[in-house]
Amino acid sequence: MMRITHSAIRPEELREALQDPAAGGYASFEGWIRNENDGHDVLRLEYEVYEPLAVTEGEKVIAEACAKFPVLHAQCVHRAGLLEIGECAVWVGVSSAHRDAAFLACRYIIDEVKVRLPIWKKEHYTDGHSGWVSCERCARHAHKISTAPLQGSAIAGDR
Amino acid sequence: MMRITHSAIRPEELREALQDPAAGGYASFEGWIRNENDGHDVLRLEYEVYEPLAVTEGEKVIAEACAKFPVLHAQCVHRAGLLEIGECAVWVGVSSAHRDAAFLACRYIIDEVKVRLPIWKKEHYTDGHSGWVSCERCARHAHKISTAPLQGSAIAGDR
Amino acid sequence: MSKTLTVRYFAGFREHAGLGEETVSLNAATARDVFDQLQTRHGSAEPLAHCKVAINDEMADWNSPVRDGDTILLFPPVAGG
Amino acid sequence: MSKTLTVRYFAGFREHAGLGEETVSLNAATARDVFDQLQTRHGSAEPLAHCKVAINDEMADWNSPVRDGDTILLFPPVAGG
Repeated sequence: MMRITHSAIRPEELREALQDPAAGGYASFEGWIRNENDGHDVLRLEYEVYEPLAVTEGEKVIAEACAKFPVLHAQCVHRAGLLEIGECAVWVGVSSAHRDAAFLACRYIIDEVKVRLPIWKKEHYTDGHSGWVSCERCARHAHKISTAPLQGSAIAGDR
Repeated sequence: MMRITHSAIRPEELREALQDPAAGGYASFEGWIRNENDGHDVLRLEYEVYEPLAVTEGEKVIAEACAKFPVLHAQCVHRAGLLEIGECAVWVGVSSAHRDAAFLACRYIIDEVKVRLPIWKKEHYTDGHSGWVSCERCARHAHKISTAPLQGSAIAGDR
Repeated sequence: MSKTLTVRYFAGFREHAGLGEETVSLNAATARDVFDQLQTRHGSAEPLAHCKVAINDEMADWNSPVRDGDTILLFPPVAGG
Repeated sequence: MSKTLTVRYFAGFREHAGLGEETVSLNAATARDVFDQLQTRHGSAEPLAHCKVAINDEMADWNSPVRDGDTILLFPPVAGG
Protein backbone atom coordinates (compact mmCIF):
# COMPACT_ATOMS: atom_id res chain seq x y z
CA MET A 1 0.00 0.00 0.00
CA MET A 2 1.28 3.46 -0.92
CA ARG A 3 0.20 6.43 1.14
CA ILE A 4 0.94 10.16 1.20
CA THR A 5 0.74 11.88 4.57
CA HIS A 6 0.86 15.49 5.72
CA SER A 7 1.72 14.63 9.32
CA ALA A 8 4.67 12.90 11.01
CA ILE A 9 5.46 9.36 9.85
CA ARG A 10 5.36 6.91 12.78
CA PRO A 11 7.41 3.83 11.79
CA GLU A 12 6.51 1.94 14.97
CA GLU A 13 2.81 2.05 14.01
CA LEU A 14 3.38 1.28 10.33
CA ARG A 15 5.52 -1.72 11.27
CA GLU A 16 2.55 -3.33 13.04
CA ALA A 17 0.69 -3.77 9.76
CA LEU A 18 3.52 -5.90 8.35
CA GLN A 19 3.54 -8.44 11.15
CA ASP A 20 2.73 -11.99 10.15
CA PRO A 21 3.32 -15.32 11.91
CA ALA A 22 5.00 -16.55 8.72
CA ALA A 23 7.42 -13.59 8.58
CA GLY A 24 11.02 -14.25 9.60
CA GLY A 25 12.51 -11.01 8.33
CA TYR A 26 11.52 -7.35 8.32
CA ALA A 27 13.56 -4.73 6.46
CA SER A 28 12.76 -1.06 6.57
CA PHE A 29 14.20 2.14 5.18
CA GLU A 30 13.62 5.72 6.22
CA GLY A 31 14.72 8.83 4.40
CA TRP A 32 15.59 11.56 6.90
CA ILE A 33 16.01 15.26 6.23
CA ARG A 34 19.69 16.03 6.57
CA ASN A 35 21.34 19.35 7.16
CA GLU A 36 23.48 19.39 4.03
CA ASN A 37 23.13 18.69 0.33
CA ASP A 38 25.71 19.23 -2.37
CA GLY A 39 27.71 21.49 -0.10
CA HIS A 40 24.74 23.68 0.88
CA ASP A 41 23.57 24.03 4.49
CA VAL A 42 19.93 23.02 4.51
CA LEU A 43 17.49 24.59 6.97
CA ARG A 44 14.32 22.71 6.00
CA LEU A 45 12.68 20.97 3.06
CA GLU A 46 9.38 21.37 1.31
CA TYR A 47 7.82 18.39 -0.48
CA GLU A 48 5.30 18.95 -3.23
CA VAL A 49 3.40 15.79 -4.13
CA TYR A 50 0.89 15.24 -6.89
CA GLU A 51 -1.06 12.79 -4.81
CA PRO A 52 -3.31 10.98 -7.32
CA LEU A 53 -0.39 9.83 -9.45
CA ALA A 54 2.08 9.47 -6.58
CA VAL A 55 -0.27 6.90 -5.07
CA THR A 56 -0.99 4.96 -8.27
CA GLU A 57 2.66 4.95 -9.32
CA GLY A 58 3.73 3.96 -5.81
CA GLU A 59 1.24 1.08 -5.84
CA LYS A 60 2.74 -0.06 -9.14
CA VAL A 61 6.25 0.00 -7.66
CA ILE A 62 5.11 -2.06 -4.66
CA ALA A 63 3.31 -4.54 -6.91
CA GLU A 64 6.49 -4.91 -8.99
CA ALA A 65 8.52 -5.59 -5.84
CA CYS A 66 6.01 -8.23 -4.73
CA ALA A 67 6.20 -9.88 -8.15
CA LYS A 68 10.00 -9.91 -8.20
CA PHE A 69 10.64 -11.08 -4.63
CA PRO A 70 8.75 -13.48 -2.32
CA VAL A 71 7.52 -10.91 0.20
CA LEU A 72 4.58 -11.17 2.58
CA HIS A 73 3.77 -7.47 3.05
CA ALA A 74 5.21 -4.24 1.67
CA GLN A 75 4.22 -0.65 2.30
CA CYS A 76 5.48 2.85 1.62
CA VAL A 77 4.51 6.21 3.09
CA HIS A 78 5.81 9.56 1.82
CA ARG A 79 5.48 12.93 3.51
CA ALA A 80 4.16 16.09 1.85
CA GLY A 81 4.65 19.66 3.04
CA LEU A 82 7.31 21.37 5.10
CA LEU A 83 9.83 19.18 6.96
CA GLU A 84 12.54 20.05 9.45
CA ILE A 85 16.03 18.52 9.76
CA GLY A 86 15.84 15.02 11.21
CA GLU A 87 12.23 14.39 10.19
CA CYS A 88 11.28 11.26 8.28
CA ALA A 89 10.36 12.04 4.65
CA VAL A 90 9.72 8.53 3.43
CA TRP A 91 9.31 5.11 5.02
CA VAL A 92 9.43 1.69 3.34
CA GLY A 93 8.74 -1.54 5.21
CA VAL A 94 8.80 -5.12 3.92
CA SER A 95 8.24 -8.42 5.72
CA SER A 96 9.03 -11.82 4.24
CA ALA A 97 9.77 -15.39 5.27
CA HIS A 98 13.51 -14.95 4.68
CA ARG A 99 15.62 -11.83 4.92
CA ASP A 100 16.94 -11.75 1.37
CA ALA A 101 13.54 -10.90 -0.13
CA ALA A 102 12.85 -8.25 2.51
CA PHE A 103 16.15 -6.46 1.85
CA LEU A 104 15.87 -6.62 -1.94
CA ALA A 105 12.24 -5.55 -2.08
CA CYS A 106 12.83 -2.69 0.35
CA ARG A 107 15.73 -1.43 -1.72
CA TYR A 108 13.79 -1.81 -4.95
CA ILE A 109 10.84 0.17 -3.62
CA ILE A 110 12.85 3.12 -2.31
CA ASP A 111 15.00 3.28 -5.46
CA GLU A 112 11.95 3.35 -7.73
CA VAL A 113 9.89 5.66 -5.54
CA LYS A 114 12.65 8.24 -5.72
CA VAL A 115 12.82 8.29 -9.50
CA ARG A 116 9.24 7.59 -10.59
CA LEU A 117 6.75 9.29 -8.28
CA PRO A 118 5.63 12.86 -9.01
CA ILE A 119 7.24 14.31 -5.90
CA TRP A 120 9.50 17.35 -5.78
CA LYS A 121 11.57 18.81 -3.00
CA LYS A 122 12.55 22.38 -2.47
CA GLU A 123 15.50 22.98 -0.22
CA HIS A 124 15.56 26.06 1.96
CA TYR A 125 19.15 26.98 2.80
CA THR A 126 20.55 28.71 5.84
CA ASP A 127 21.68 31.62 3.63
CA GLY A 128 18.05 32.42 2.77
CA HIS A 129 18.08 30.94 -0.72
CA SER A 130 15.99 28.01 -1.84
CA GLY A 131 15.93 25.69 -4.79
CA TRP A 132 14.18 22.68 -6.29
CA VAL A 133 16.33 19.58 -6.16
CA SER A 134 16.83 18.02 -9.59
CA CYS A 135 20.32 16.76 -10.08
CA GLU A 136 21.17 14.63 -13.09
CA ARG A 137 23.76 12.43 -11.43
CA CYS A 138 21.08 10.99 -9.12
CA ALA A 139 19.48 8.65 -11.61
CA ARG A 140 22.22 6.10 -11.09
CA HIS A 141 20.08 3.91 -8.82
CA ALA A 142 17.19 3.60 -11.25
CA HIS A 143 16.35 0.02 -12.16
CA LYS A 144 15.36 -1.03 -15.63
CA ILE A 145 11.60 -1.55 -15.65
CA SER A 146 10.44 -2.80 -18.99
CA THR A 147 6.84 -1.73 -18.42
CA ALA A 148 7.54 1.71 -17.01
CA PRO A 149 6.93 4.74 -19.18
CA LEU A 150 9.77 7.23 -19.52
CA GLN A 151 12.27 4.99 -17.82
CA GLY A 152 15.15 6.60 -19.62
CA SER A 153 14.32 10.04 -18.36
CA ALA A 154 14.06 9.29 -14.67
CA ILE A 155 15.81 11.85 -12.51
CA ALA A 156 15.64 12.08 -8.77
CA GLY A 157 17.09 13.20 -5.48
CA ASP A 158 20.35 11.72 -4.35
CA ARG A 159 19.71 10.65 -0.81
CA MET B 1 27.33 -1.11 19.76
CA MET B 2 26.36 -4.75 20.23
CA ARG B 3 24.01 -5.68 23.02
CA ILE B 4 22.33 -8.88 24.28
CA THR B 5 18.97 -8.47 25.97
CA HIS B 6 16.68 -10.79 27.90
CA SER B 7 13.60 -8.61 27.45
CA ALA B 8 11.59 -7.43 24.43
CA ILE B 9 13.49 -5.48 21.75
CA ARG B 10 11.92 -2.05 21.19
CA PRO B 11 13.04 -0.82 17.74
CA GLU B 12 11.39 2.59 18.16
CA GLU B 13 13.64 3.31 21.14
CA LEU B 14 16.78 1.89 19.56
CA ARG B 15 16.22 3.96 16.42
CA GLU B 16 16.48 7.17 18.48
CA ALA B 17 20.15 6.54 19.18
CA LEU B 18 20.96 6.53 15.46
CA GLN B 19 19.48 9.92 14.71
CA ASP B 20 21.91 12.51 13.40
CA PRO B 21 21.35 15.81 11.57
CA ALA B 22 23.80 14.60 8.92
CA ALA B 23 21.89 11.34 8.34
CA GLY B 24 19.81 11.09 5.17
CA GLY B 25 19.13 7.38 5.29
CA TYR B 26 18.26 4.83 7.95
CA ALA B 27 18.06 1.11 7.19
CA SER B 28 17.00 -1.46 9.73
CA PHE B 29 16.44 -5.18 9.87
CA GLU B 30 14.55 -7.29 12.35
CA GLY B 31 14.54 -11.05 12.61
CA TRP B 32 11.12 -12.27 13.73
CA ILE B 33 10.20 -15.68 15.09
CA ARG B 34 8.14 -17.38 12.44
CA ASN B 35 5.80 -20.30 12.82
CA GLU B 36 7.57 -22.65 10.41
CA ASN B 37 11.09 -23.82 9.64
CA ASP B 38 12.11 -26.50 7.19
CA GLY B 39 8.59 -27.88 7.09
CA HIS B 40 8.19 -28.08 10.87
CA ASP B 41 5.50 -26.13 12.74
CA VAL B 42 7.30 -24.04 15.32
CA LEU B 43 5.66 -23.21 18.66
CA ARG B 44 8.42 -21.10 20.21
CA LEU B 45 12.17 -20.59 20.14
CA GLU B 46 14.86 -20.64 22.77
CA TYR B 47 18.06 -18.64 22.25
CA GLU B 48 21.20 -19.59 24.11
CA VAL B 49 23.84 -16.87 23.97
CA TYR B 50 27.38 -16.94 25.27
CA GLU B 51 27.29 -13.28 26.11
CA PRO B 52 30.97 -12.32 26.61
CA LEU B 53 31.98 -13.50 23.14
CA ALA B 54 28.69 -12.63 21.45
CA VAL B 55 29.27 -9.01 22.44
CA THR B 56 32.94 -8.83 21.46
CA GLU B 57 32.37 -10.63 18.16
CA GLY B 58 29.30 -8.43 17.46
CA GLU B 59 31.37 -5.32 18.12
CA LYS B 60 33.95 -6.59 15.64
CA VAL B 61 31.26 -7.12 13.00
CA ILE B 62 29.91 -3.60 13.51
CA ALA B 63 33.41 -2.13 13.35
CA GLU B 64 34.02 -3.98 10.08
CA ALA B 65 30.77 -2.58 8.63
CA CYS B 66 31.79 0.94 9.65
CA ALA B 67 35.19 0.47 8.00
CA LYS B 68 33.70 -0.88 4.76
CA PHE B 69 30.84 1.61 4.33
CA PRO B 70 30.51 5.33 5.18
CA VAL B 71 27.97 4.99 7.98
CA LEU B 72 27.24 7.43 10.80
CA HIS B 73 25.87 5.03 13.42
CA ALA B 74 25.30 1.27 13.56
CA GLN B 75 23.91 -0.92 16.30
CA CYS B 76 22.72 -4.45 16.88
CA VAL B 77 20.69 -6.04 19.66
CA HIS B 78 20.05 -9.79 20.00
CA ARG B 79 17.57 -11.50 22.30
CA ALA B 80 18.38 -14.36 24.65
CA GLY B 81 15.91 -16.76 26.26
CA LEU B 82 12.49 -18.02 25.28
CA LEU B 83 10.69 -16.24 22.41
CA GLU B 84 7.17 -16.63 21.05
CA ILE B 85 6.04 -16.49 17.40
CA GLY B 86 6.14 -12.92 16.10
CA GLU B 87 8.69 -11.67 18.62
CA CYS B 88 11.79 -9.82 17.48
CA ALA B 89 14.93 -11.94 17.95
CA VAL B 90 17.46 -9.53 16.49
CA TRP B 91 17.51 -5.90 15.43
CA VAL B 92 20.09 -4.08 13.29
CA GLY B 93 19.93 -0.33 12.62
CA VAL B 94 22.26 1.82 10.53
CA SER B 95 22.14 5.53 9.69
CA SER B 96 24.28 7.20 7.03
CA ALA B 97 24.38 10.28 4.81
CA HIS B 98 23.18 8.32 1.76
CA ARG B 99 21.04 5.22 1.60
CA ASP B 100 23.48 2.91 -0.15
CA ALA B 101 25.80 2.69 2.84
CA ALA B 102 22.92 2.17 5.26
CA PHE B 103 21.51 -0.75 3.25
CA LEU B 104 24.88 -2.42 2.67
CA ALA B 105 26.09 -2.05 6.25
CA CYS B 106 22.78 -3.29 7.64
CA ARG B 107 22.92 -6.37 5.43
CA TYR B 108 26.56 -6.99 6.25
CA ILE B 109 25.93 -6.85 9.98
CA ILE B 110 22.96 -9.24 10.02
CA ASP B 111 24.70 -11.69 7.68
CA GLU B 112 27.82 -11.81 9.84
CA VAL B 113 25.98 -11.82 13.16
CA LYS B 114 24.10 -14.91 12.08
CA VAL B 115 27.21 -16.90 11.23
CA ARG B 116 29.83 -15.65 13.68
CA LEU B 117 28.28 -14.97 17.08
CA PRO B 118 28.09 -17.77 19.66
CA ILE B 119 24.29 -17.93 19.64
CA TRP B 120 22.19 -21.06 19.27
CA LYS B 121 18.50 -21.53 18.80
CA LYS B 122 16.40 -24.45 19.86
CA GLU B 123 13.09 -24.82 18.11
CA HIS B 124 10.14 -26.19 20.02
CA TYR B 125 7.66 -27.76 17.61
CA THR B 126 3.91 -28.09 17.89
CA ASP B 127 4.29 -31.89 17.96
CA GLY B 128 6.20 -31.69 21.25
CA HIS B 129 9.64 -32.27 19.80
CA SER B 130 12.47 -29.77 19.88
CA GLY B 131 15.81 -29.39 18.18
CA TRP B 132 18.85 -27.16 17.85
CA VAL B 133 18.97 -25.37 14.52
CA SER B 134 22.17 -26.02 12.63
CA CYS B 135 21.57 -26.43 8.93
CA GLU B 136 24.50 -26.55 6.54
CA ARG B 137 22.82 -24.85 3.62
CA CYS B 138 22.46 -21.65 5.64
CA ALA B 139 26.04 -20.49 5.31
CA ARG B 140 25.42 -19.19 1.81
CA HIS B 141 25.16 -15.57 2.97
CA ALA B 142 28.47 -15.54 4.81
CA HIS B 143 30.87 -12.89 3.57
CA LYS B 144 34.57 -13.46 3.22
CA ILE B 145 36.27 -11.74 6.12
CA SER B 146 40.03 -11.97 5.82
CA THR B 147 40.60 -11.29 9.51
CA ALA B 148 37.92 -13.58 10.89
CA PRO B 149 38.91 -16.84 12.48
CA LEU B 150 37.16 -19.98 11.23
CA GLN B 151 35.53 -18.22 8.32
CA GLY B 152 35.31 -21.44 6.36
CA SER B 153 33.31 -23.20 9.00
CA ALA B 154 30.58 -20.64 9.51
CA ILE B 155 27.14 -22.20 9.79
CA ALA B 156 24.00 -20.44 10.80
CA GLY B 157 20.24 -20.16 10.79
CA ASP B 158 18.57 -19.55 7.50
CA ARG B 159 16.23 -16.70 8.20
CA MET C 1 -5.98 21.20 -36.25
CA SER C 2 -5.84 23.32 -33.09
CA LYS C 3 -6.66 21.53 -29.83
CA THR C 4 -7.88 23.02 -26.61
CA LEU C 5 -5.83 21.58 -23.75
CA THR C 6 -5.71 22.14 -20.03
CA VAL C 7 -2.09 22.20 -18.90
CA ARG C 8 -0.99 21.88 -15.29
CA TYR C 9 2.46 22.85 -14.05
CA PHE C 10 4.17 21.49 -10.93
CA ALA C 11 6.97 22.57 -8.62
CA GLY C 12 9.69 24.45 -10.55
CA PHE C 13 7.56 24.56 -13.70
CA ARG C 14 4.72 26.23 -11.82
CA GLU C 15 7.08 28.78 -10.31
CA HIS C 16 8.73 29.41 -13.66
CA ALA C 17 5.46 29.84 -15.55
CA GLY C 18 3.99 31.84 -12.71
CA LEU C 19 0.80 29.80 -12.83
CA GLY C 20 -0.35 26.32 -11.89
CA GLU C 21 -2.79 25.76 -14.72
CA GLU C 22 -3.79 27.28 -18.01
CA THR C 23 -6.00 26.46 -20.96
CA VAL C 24 -4.19 26.67 -24.28
CA SER C 25 -4.95 26.15 -27.97
CA LEU C 26 -2.11 24.36 -29.67
CA ASN C 27 -1.35 22.54 -32.91
CA ALA C 28 0.06 19.55 -31.09
CA ALA C 29 -0.03 15.88 -32.06
CA THR C 30 1.93 14.45 -29.09
CA ALA C 31 2.86 15.30 -25.51
CA ARG C 32 6.29 16.22 -26.85
CA ASP C 33 4.75 18.91 -29.05
CA VAL C 34 2.95 20.36 -26.04
CA PHE C 35 6.14 20.40 -24.02
CA ASP C 36 8.19 22.02 -26.79
CA GLN C 37 5.66 24.75 -27.56
CA LEU C 38 4.99 25.65 -23.94
CA GLN C 39 8.67 25.61 -23.09
CA THR C 40 9.25 28.18 -25.83
CA ARG C 41 6.30 30.24 -24.63
CA HIS C 42 7.46 30.26 -21.00
CA GLY C 43 11.18 30.40 -21.76
CA SER C 44 12.05 27.31 -19.73
CA ALA C 45 15.24 25.35 -20.37
CA GLU C 46 14.70 22.03 -18.58
CA PRO C 47 15.68 19.17 -20.94
CA LEU C 48 12.66 17.08 -21.87
CA ALA C 49 14.59 13.88 -21.08
CA HIS C 50 14.60 14.82 -17.38
CA CYS C 51 10.88 15.52 -17.23
CA LYS C 52 7.74 13.39 -17.16
CA VAL C 53 4.25 13.84 -18.48
CA ALA C 54 0.82 12.54 -17.58
CA ILE C 55 -2.35 12.79 -19.63
CA ASN C 56 -5.68 12.80 -17.77
CA ASP C 57 -4.03 11.46 -14.62
CA GLU C 58 -2.25 8.57 -16.34
CA MET C 59 1.53 8.50 -16.69
CA ALA C 60 2.24 8.90 -20.40
CA ASP C 61 5.04 8.84 -22.92
CA TRP C 62 6.34 11.89 -24.76
CA ASN C 63 5.11 10.18 -27.94
CA SER C 64 1.60 9.74 -26.54
CA PRO C 65 -1.03 11.47 -28.72
CA VAL C 66 -2.97 14.37 -27.23
CA ARG C 67 -6.65 14.87 -27.95
CA ASP C 68 -8.87 17.91 -27.81
CA GLY C 69 -10.00 18.43 -24.22
CA ASP C 70 -7.12 16.49 -22.61
CA THR C 71 -5.50 17.61 -19.38
CA ILE C 72 -1.70 17.52 -19.68
CA LEU C 73 0.38 17.39 -16.49
CA LEU C 74 3.95 18.60 -16.95
CA PHE C 75 6.34 17.27 -14.32
CA PRO C 76 9.82 18.74 -13.88
CA PRO C 77 12.58 16.35 -12.67
CA VAL C 78 11.22 14.48 -9.66
CA ALA C 79 13.06 14.17 -6.36
CA GLY C 80 11.20 12.01 -3.88
CA GLY C 81 12.61 10.50 -0.71
CA MET D 1 52.81 -34.07 28.15
CA SER D 2 49.36 -34.18 29.69
CA LYS D 3 47.56 -30.82 30.11
CA THR D 4 44.82 -29.98 32.52
CA LEU D 5 42.09 -28.11 30.66
CA THR D 6 38.70 -26.73 31.59
CA VAL D 7 36.26 -27.48 28.78
CA ARG D 8 32.88 -25.78 28.44
CA TYR D 9 30.08 -27.14 26.27
CA PHE D 10 27.25 -25.09 24.79
CA ALA D 11 23.77 -25.75 23.43
CA GLY D 12 23.64 -29.14 21.68
CA PHE D 13 27.11 -30.07 22.89
CA ARG D 14 26.09 -29.47 26.49
CA GLU D 15 22.96 -31.56 26.08
CA HIS D 16 24.88 -34.32 24.31
CA ALA D 17 27.67 -34.45 26.91
CA GLY D 18 25.15 -34.14 29.72
CA LEU D 19 27.28 -31.45 31.37
CA GLY D 20 28.20 -27.81 30.80
CA GLU D 21 31.78 -27.95 31.99
CA GLU D 22 34.42 -30.48 32.93
CA THR D 23 38.08 -30.54 33.78
CA VAL D 24 40.07 -32.97 31.69
CA SER D 25 43.66 -34.17 31.34
CA LEU D 26 44.57 -34.59 27.70
CA ASN D 27 47.62 -35.04 25.51
CA ALA D 28 46.57 -32.22 23.20
CA ALA D 29 48.70 -29.77 21.27
CA THR D 30 45.93 -27.83 19.50
CA ALA D 31 42.23 -27.03 19.85
CA ARG D 32 41.62 -29.60 17.14
CA ASP D 33 43.17 -32.33 19.32
CA VAL D 34 40.85 -31.34 22.18
CA PHE D 35 37.82 -31.46 19.91
CA ASP D 36 38.74 -34.84 18.43
CA GLN D 37 39.47 -36.50 21.76
CA LEU D 38 36.39 -35.19 23.50
CA GLN D 39 34.18 -36.01 20.55
CA THR D 40 35.35 -39.59 20.78
CA ARG D 41 34.83 -39.62 24.54
CA HIS D 42 31.27 -38.21 24.30
CA GLY D 43 30.35 -40.00 21.08
CA SER D 44 29.36 -36.83 19.23
CA ALA D 45 29.29 -36.69 15.42
CA GLU D 46 29.18 -32.98 14.59
CA PRO D 47 31.78 -32.22 11.87
CA LEU D 48 34.53 -29.99 13.21
CA ALA D 49 34.21 -27.74 10.16
CA HIS D 50 30.76 -26.64 11.36
CA CYS D 51 31.90 -25.83 14.88
CA LYS D 52 33.88 -23.03 16.48
CA VAL D 53 36.27 -22.82 19.38
CA ALA D 54 37.36 -20.15 21.81
CA ILE D 55 40.29 -20.28 24.22
CA ASN D 56 40.10 -18.21 27.41
CA ASP D 57 37.24 -16.14 25.98
CA GLU D 58 38.98 -15.32 22.69
CA MET D 59 37.74 -16.75 19.40
CA ALA D 60 40.43 -19.17 18.26
CA ASP D 61 41.44 -21.36 15.36
CA TRP D 62 41.38 -25.15 15.39
CA ASN D 63 45.17 -24.97 14.95
CA SER D 64 45.59 -22.71 17.97
CA PRO D 65 47.88 -24.26 20.59
CA VAL D 66 46.39 -25.12 23.97
CA ARG D 67 48.32 -24.62 27.17
CA ASP D 68 48.03 -26.20 30.59
CA GLY D 69 45.29 -24.42 32.52
CA ASP D 70 43.44 -23.07 29.45
CA THR D 71 39.67 -22.89 29.30
CA ILE D 72 38.41 -24.28 25.99
CA LEU D 73 34.92 -23.30 24.81
CA LEU D 74 33.43 -25.72 22.31
CA PHE D 75 30.70 -24.19 20.17
CA PRO D 76 28.38 -26.33 18.06
CA PRO D 77 27.10 -24.78 14.79
CA VAL D 78 25.79 -21.31 15.62
CA ALA D 79 22.37 -20.06 14.55
CA GLY D 80 21.80 -16.46 15.55
CA GLY D 81 19.08 -14.20 14.24
